[in-house]
Amino acid sequence: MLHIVNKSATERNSLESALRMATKGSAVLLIEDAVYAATQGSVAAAKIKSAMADVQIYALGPDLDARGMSSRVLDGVKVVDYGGFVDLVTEHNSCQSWL
Amino acid sequence: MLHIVNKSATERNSLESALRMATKGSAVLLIEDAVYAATQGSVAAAKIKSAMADVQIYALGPDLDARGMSSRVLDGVKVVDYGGFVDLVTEHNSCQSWL
Amino acid sequence: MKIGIMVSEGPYNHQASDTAYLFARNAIEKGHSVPRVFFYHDGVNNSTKLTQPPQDDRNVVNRWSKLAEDHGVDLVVCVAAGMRRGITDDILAPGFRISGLGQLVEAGIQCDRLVTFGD
Amino acid sequence: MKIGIMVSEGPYNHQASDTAYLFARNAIEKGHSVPRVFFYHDGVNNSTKLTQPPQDDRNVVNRWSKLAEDHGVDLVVCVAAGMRRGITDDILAPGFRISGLGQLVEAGIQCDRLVTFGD
Amino acid sequence: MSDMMDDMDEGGEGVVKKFMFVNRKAPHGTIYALEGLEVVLISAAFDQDVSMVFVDDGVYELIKGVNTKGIEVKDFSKTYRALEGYDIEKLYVEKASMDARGLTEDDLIVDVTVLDSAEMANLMAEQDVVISY
Amino acid sequence: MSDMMDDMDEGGEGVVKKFMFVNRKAPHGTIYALEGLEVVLISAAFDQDVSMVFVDDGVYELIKGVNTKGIEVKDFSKTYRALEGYDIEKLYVEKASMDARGLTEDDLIVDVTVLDSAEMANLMAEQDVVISY
Repeated sequence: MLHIVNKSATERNSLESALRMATKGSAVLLIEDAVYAATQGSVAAAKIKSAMADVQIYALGPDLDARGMSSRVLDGVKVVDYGGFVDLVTEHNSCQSWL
Repeated sequence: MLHIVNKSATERNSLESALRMATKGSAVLLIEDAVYAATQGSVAAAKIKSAMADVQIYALGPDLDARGMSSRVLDGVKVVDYGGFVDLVTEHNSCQSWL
Repeated sequence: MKIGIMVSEGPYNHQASDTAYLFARNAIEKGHSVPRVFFYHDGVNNSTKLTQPPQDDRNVVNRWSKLAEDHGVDLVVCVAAGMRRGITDDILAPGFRISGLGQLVEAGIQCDRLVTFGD
Repeated sequence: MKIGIMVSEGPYNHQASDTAYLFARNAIEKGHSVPRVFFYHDGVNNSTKLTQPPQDDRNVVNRWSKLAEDHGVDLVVCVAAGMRRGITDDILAPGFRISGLGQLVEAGIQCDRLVTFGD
Repeated sequence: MSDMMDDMDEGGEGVVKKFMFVNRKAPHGTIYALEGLEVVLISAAFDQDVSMVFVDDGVYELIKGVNTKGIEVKDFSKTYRALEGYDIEKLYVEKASMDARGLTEDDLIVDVTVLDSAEMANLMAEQDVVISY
Repeated sequence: MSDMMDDMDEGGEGVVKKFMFVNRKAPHGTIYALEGLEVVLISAAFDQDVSMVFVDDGVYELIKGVNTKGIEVKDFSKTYRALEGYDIEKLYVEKASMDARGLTEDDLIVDVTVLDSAEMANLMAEQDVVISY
């Protein structure tokens, strides 16, 4: 299953809920303002780092670029473009957006 | 100064920011989904309780009623109606909505 | 006292416009004046006369129009925000007018208080 | 693969409609089909032909219309959500149509994936 | 457009998918709870395997004792009781979300199944279509 | 309506109020940063005492090195540099918000004054009009 998170983890609780419900082996894609959580120095980065043991974390590159955050991405987070986003949706048997 | 908070403290960070910026003697009014923070048993209630030493906490009664929360309000929180909301705005020299 | 209001969200999806209306009505009932309500961001969507809410629900747009008619409240829709979202003179409900952001700053200067309602 | 999309926020105020559009366009470029985009909640506001964004900005509504024209994407606006917010046939942009919530459930049944974009 | 509709009609007959509606928002502050219910009621006509889950502030949707007169909006909380009449009987709440808000099953307007977070996560992972607010 | 406008015009001449614009949202995910800037630019024409503050995710609005091509929206980050030309020179950021996001002044596109939370709170308390997003 692919979990899609679009809100900043320093503003809302949706990343935390998504990580709580992400079963081992599932994937979490950060898009829009959620990409900040995957950057070095953010207090939210701790949540991403501890989640990476069980789930694969992806972040949408164009959203990182638009926020000036491309050079700060945490090691282990895979950056994808919109085509990669499409691939993640088709490769997983279902997806959920944590709005 | 009157600080107005309208979002649930278990969903967003706005109550926390308002309390961080509320100087001693100022007032914090909880409206809409923010009223849940002033109810017994919520994890957010701890933030309200510790803030009450320095600031006065108000909650909008009609919003508590609409959410079935009127009987659960924390001791020390003053419940006001829309008229009371108007009074709070006029009695303080300025107000800020933490959207 | 003169109380200005800003509304930043559209009708129904968020409670902001409901709370702003009830606040304004109660302020007027208490003898204050609400010279202007400024609609900004998605708040401009409160001004369309095309809404048809269910019969058993409140009519957010009509309530604002009536408040303007009964109490002379100036309902101003931001022109730039309105253009982005498709609010034009042709679909404007009674009592609303389209004008610039300067009307918001002016309300801040001339009113004793400015209260914002949004998401 | 058939990928259905739901959009829950209006244009410009939130990034949801932009992300949904770019996702849809890339899905089609990769050889998938996007049979239907369903607009719900404030998402219905993507369908008005009255928007006039600044010259140097993207036109969210026109992009959706063009995607419908070029690739046969069925752009469905929820009738009940649209009535609440003032979306009527008179102001509908090309390629959009108004229909019931059943069209969302049907997209869920008949598409291989359903992806939601919102606030 | 009608081509696409035909295309969609193709394998549509007799398919039963697992639909999950995830409610994460408090009522009244936003319209998601109310408009979310409308989708669930419509979905009942399609003979799918429908479940509704309530996590985070979504559990507040089910609270007893609501009185919406003061905010002048409709009280739709009784609609949750009507779900059974539409054969929508799978209602799940997450225990951690209830605990964090000081709520118990006695506070809720309908009968629900309480799941721990791991059980809820497994249930979500089994779904074909997840619609979330 | 015109009566009310006259009424509003009354004591308007020569008044200088303290206006504060509070930015708490990240750019691009929502329009508040962009449309908030538009209000600030207009306010410059009214000869008021204007300040802009950046707290919480609002500090992300000032980050260097933005490239919005991929999401196909305008890059308005350079507008913050133009504020000086409008005599909007009071820009404040909260240190705690910067620290929580791993940011320093070197990461920002404009010169700002960094305040601790107590200083920021005192500055807010002094204002006549606070407009917040």
